[in-house]
Amino acid sequence: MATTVHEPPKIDAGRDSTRLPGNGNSRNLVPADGKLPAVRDYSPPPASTGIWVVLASIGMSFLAFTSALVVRKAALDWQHLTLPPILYLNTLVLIASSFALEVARRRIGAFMRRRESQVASPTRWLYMALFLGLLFVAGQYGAWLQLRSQGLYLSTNPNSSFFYVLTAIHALHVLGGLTGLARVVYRLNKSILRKSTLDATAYYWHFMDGLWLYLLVLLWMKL
Amino acid sequence: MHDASAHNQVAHHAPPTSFIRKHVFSLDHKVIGKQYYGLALVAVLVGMALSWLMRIHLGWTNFAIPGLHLLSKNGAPGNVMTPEFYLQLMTMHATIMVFFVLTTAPFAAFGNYFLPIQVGAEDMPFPHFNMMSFWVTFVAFLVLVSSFFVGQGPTLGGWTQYAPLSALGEVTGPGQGSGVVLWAISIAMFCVGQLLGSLNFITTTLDMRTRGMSLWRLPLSSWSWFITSCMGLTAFAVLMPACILLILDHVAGTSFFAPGGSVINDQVQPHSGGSTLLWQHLFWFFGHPEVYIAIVPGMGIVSHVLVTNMRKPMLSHRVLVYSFGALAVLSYMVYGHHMFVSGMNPVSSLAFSFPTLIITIPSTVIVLIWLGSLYGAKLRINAASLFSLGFISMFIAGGVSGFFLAQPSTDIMLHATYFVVGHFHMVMGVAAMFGIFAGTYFWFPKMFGRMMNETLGRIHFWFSFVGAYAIFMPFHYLGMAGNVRRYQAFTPDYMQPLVPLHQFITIAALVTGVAQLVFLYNLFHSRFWGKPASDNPWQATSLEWSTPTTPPPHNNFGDKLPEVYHDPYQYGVESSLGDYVMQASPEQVKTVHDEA
Amino acid sequence: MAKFFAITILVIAILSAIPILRHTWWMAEDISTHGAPIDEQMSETMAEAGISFLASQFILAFFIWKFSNPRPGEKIKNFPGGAKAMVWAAVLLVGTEVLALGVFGAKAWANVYFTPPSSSAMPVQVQSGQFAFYFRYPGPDGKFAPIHPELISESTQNFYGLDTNNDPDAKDDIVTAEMAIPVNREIHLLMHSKDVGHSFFVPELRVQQDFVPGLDLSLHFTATKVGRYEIVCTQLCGLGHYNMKAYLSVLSQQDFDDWMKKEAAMQ
Amino acid sequence: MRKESSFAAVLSAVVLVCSGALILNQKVSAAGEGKISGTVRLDGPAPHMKGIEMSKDPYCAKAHANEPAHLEQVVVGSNGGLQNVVLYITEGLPASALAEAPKEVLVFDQKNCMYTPHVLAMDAGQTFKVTSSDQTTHNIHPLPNPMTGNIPWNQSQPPGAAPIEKSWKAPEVIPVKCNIHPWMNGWHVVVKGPYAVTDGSGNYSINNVPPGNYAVTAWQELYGTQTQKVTVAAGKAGTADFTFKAK
Repeated sequence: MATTVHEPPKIDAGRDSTRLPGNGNSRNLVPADGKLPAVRDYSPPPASTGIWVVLASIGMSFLAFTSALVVRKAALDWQHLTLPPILYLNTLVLIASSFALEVARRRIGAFMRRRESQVASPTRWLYMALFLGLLFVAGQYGAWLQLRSQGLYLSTNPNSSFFYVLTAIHALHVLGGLTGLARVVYRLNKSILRKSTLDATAYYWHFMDGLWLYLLVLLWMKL
Repeated sequence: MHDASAHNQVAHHAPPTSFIRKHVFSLDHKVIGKQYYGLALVAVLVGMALSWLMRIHLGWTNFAIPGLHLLSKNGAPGNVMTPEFYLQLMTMHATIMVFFVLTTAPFAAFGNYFLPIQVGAEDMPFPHFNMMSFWVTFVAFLVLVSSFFVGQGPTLGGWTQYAPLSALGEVTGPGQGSGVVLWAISIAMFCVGQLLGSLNFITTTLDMRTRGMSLWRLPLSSWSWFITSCMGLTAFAVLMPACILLILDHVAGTSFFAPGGSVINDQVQPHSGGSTLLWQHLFWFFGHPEVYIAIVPGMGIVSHVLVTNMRKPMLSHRVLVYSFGALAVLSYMVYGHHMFVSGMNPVSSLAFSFPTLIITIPSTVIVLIWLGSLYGAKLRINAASLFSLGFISMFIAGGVSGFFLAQPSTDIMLHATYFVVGHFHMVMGVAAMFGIFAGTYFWFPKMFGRMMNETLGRIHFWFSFVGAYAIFMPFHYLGMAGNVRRYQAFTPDYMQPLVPLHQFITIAALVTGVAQLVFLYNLFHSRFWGKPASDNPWQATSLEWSTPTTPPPHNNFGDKLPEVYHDPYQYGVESSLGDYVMQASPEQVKTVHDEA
Repeated sequence: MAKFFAITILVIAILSAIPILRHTWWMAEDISTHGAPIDEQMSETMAEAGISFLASQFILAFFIWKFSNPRPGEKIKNFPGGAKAMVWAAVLLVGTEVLALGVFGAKAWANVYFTPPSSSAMPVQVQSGQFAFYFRYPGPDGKFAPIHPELISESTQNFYGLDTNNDPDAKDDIVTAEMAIPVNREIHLLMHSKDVGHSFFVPELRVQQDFVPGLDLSLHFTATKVGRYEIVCTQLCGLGHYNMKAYLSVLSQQDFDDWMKKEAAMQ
Repeated sequence: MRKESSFAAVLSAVVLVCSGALILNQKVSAAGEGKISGTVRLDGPAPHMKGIEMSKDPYCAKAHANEPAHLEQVVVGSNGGLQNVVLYITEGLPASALAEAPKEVLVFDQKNCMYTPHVLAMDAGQTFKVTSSDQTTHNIHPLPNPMTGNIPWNQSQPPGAAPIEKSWKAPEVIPVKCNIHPWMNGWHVVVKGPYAVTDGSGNYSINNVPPGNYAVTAWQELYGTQTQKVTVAAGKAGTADFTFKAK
């Protein structure tokens, strides 16, 4: 596990230190009219922009769910359900996972920017993030089992419906993030990881974290 | 990789060699664009055939259409259309047209093919997502069409799928069980496909521009695809959750949209407390931007085609772009006008009415810029420019009827009548189709290396233009007379005197429809036997005309990406080429017109 | 070709306007007290939309005529005023136009929706269901009996789920398939749906309102002309949507009382 | 030897004749010699049947312009006979009598926006044909309980459309309605074995009943069921009269 990465050239250090050639690198010529707002010296690698686009659309989807929940809460048949306590534990697990990933990201980042000539066991932190992420999904499954044992199913009442739908869709997104993390680990081990891929995965992961906190508050609140 | 001398080198992936990688699961945006175009072509033929069946039925209710019973197990006993089959055809016609034609053709098809080329990129940044985007959409189409052959047929709930008609299941009518579920699955998948597409479009525009290609140097078509993808990102992200909740109401017994205490066939339905207005809000929050998702790429394409054929730039490139953007932003604030009589708070109706009226301002600006740009132009008449001008005429005609529907007080009389049907068919149906046609006649030489037949193109235009007016103008009259939409027949009532007008429309629709076969023939014939096209047959300026070969090579620009030196539409100048200079040409030229 | 195209646009524009000007197909005659401002709003909107439509099409046709097929060597010209003129034109002309429409339209709308029914308004209940309307009058006691959804039975004509055996209020409720109202009397229409979404549209009354399952909505109006009018459903409600309608009989007070007696006997 | 052979011949002849007679006898009874008949009456005044307003469909309204239609839950003849009562055998039928559904195709017609007959009895597996005599579109929507094995369906029939031919698998009382004309309701009473429906005077006759002891059940849509024991002797019809009490 104590992987030490020390082969700088193979890691694509992103495009922040030197202007890289090739696609997407639109070092614009001086425009004719002198003022062009979007002219930049370089374009970021697509993943860095793409991830914000992805997060925007996921955020929009959950906003739609939120509005549905708010509207539905106004109906008379809304019964508030007590959240299974395991959720709070899961929250800690997910935050810890985010933390682990951030540690890994910073270490690799420092290495890529040549601030450190070698980086101490970034994969260990990545594996930890991966493991904690899986633990979170397992914990969510535990929460569903707890609800089931109370006789609360998807269609029992609107609150349980929303609980299952929101947690399940969030868990699906987390699983997607786990796939991304696994891909990062794979690419790191092969020394073909790009900084932009790592950053994008990390942002996604942190976003899942924040989204989960948001959902937790939303489900916990008695509006 | 760190070698600066490799600047502008393009050597990412070698062209694929196997048939499957080349034509089926291709990562090449151009192939994906053509695949989208093919899908739209199949979809539009299906959609048009469905509309023929409906039109014949509306004109001559008891007419037995030979072979109709083959389409549906129960829908046409003795080839006479039943009410449920009519509604099923109508729902499928609308769903196919709105999603699989008007969204895919101008946006996903042309956008995929030309956006990366117009910004000077060798491909989209996420080719695998791009491929998935098409195949998910394709499967979504298959799922939708499969509902014709499953259970009691497709859903009859209309493309808006209002709850609780859509949420209560088979009790509300044939196809409302498995039909609705398949519909919702299909649309949810479609959303996924378009979200992936939008992701690519946005990142392409922001990150993949070549040297010198600032945002303001993007051609109008690229701008329209970019703005549309921003709309798509938010709109489809809202429709997908709505579809998921709808599916759950069917298969899991939840009550998101299904209200309590519904009594159908004397049985109290086992749901409680669902909100039917919630569906309408979620749907129209998607639905109104969807109208602009269908029309804004058309506007961009038409502007692009028109500029080339006017041989002069638009009065203002930026004002047009700002207007597209204003349409996009306002489109989210006006969706409530679909719900004026839906039991929404009447104060909200009023509040939605004003942005709806205000959205006419950017639309008017766009039309006036087009008209003003025509002044003093050296207009070339060809099939592409005819369809572009036809687009403007149609957009005006369909647009002014929006005045009536924007106001709750006049909407009382016209809501859910043929007036609405006429309005949106003109403005987002026919106009968007004209945009697609203009794009096809214009870009076909680039896409296939052959010219389309100009004479056939003009014949196609004349029938389509006159035909579209003959079909859809009378819809407005029908609406004024109170003819309610989604009626499969007119029982002895005040609508029966309108039947002759319906018969006239039916005949016009059949003639216009047959004229589309001319286009189809032209498309296929020219694909294989058309006159070979030069690299820049229209003397156009944007980057798609600077590719080293026609059609462009796998990586679009060969081994060197172009550099951009000019605004996109340098027409009416003095240059070595004549009256235009290409974006990628370093030649400095003197503008001859620009004193304003 | 271009000149021919210009003429075609002109001809189509004029032909399109003729049926509107001649009222070949037009709105049914207004029989309501609140309809006049709506009709006025409609005519004003039609005038503005019509002028915009014709003017734009004429300009389009004229420019196509004038600026196509240029002589070789001809220079392009720019529209005097440029884009700025266009934006100002759009903002000022269209802006004030739509603002005016919006403000006056709001008044017409307020007439229908922001005024409460008067206390003397006659209550009539309407229930929509696949695929018919049924109306209920409270009878002599002036009270609507509660609805029991589980008792609703179309096959025994108990459309409202009335418990006539146990509920005294239910005994005199009168349920009809046709809506009759006395002329010049304000009606307070209480609307609910028993299953899916429907709509209540009487073109002559200038009234259209959806039924929203789970919501109780109401409308009020006064009919001013005796006659038999059609109530149609405008919200897609299933396969029988096209046949979902009822008749509205506006009767003199005398006729209305007779009708009520006849209906009471049918119960 | 001769004696023996003639004895054998006689014996075989007797056996043959006897068995032949047995077989023939069975055949005769299966062919419909036996029957159960009787009358179903209503005890007490006929309940008030609500009038049906059909104004929503001008075609239907016109068909009933002179005489408004009424509900058909209880239809009583002049002699107190109860119409539309289904009689069928609930006990005692041999398996052979249940084996095959009759070949006769029943007709369920839509006429003047009402079902004719209001109650259609049939054997499980027997084919019936839904026809329309109206110039308006009807929608036939039987609502069986899917748990019985009968699959619900919902199909429209525009004027001029072909008749719809169907059958039901399992015995069940199935309400049938038209969604387009909510007042239209009828019944498909699916039974196993022979059945009959009372006519306008309340008379009925169940044919094809082999001799034996049976329980006969009468079903009426409002009053429910009644059962009686009946014996059918060879060559003699069984009799069972029913009386429903008006509520």
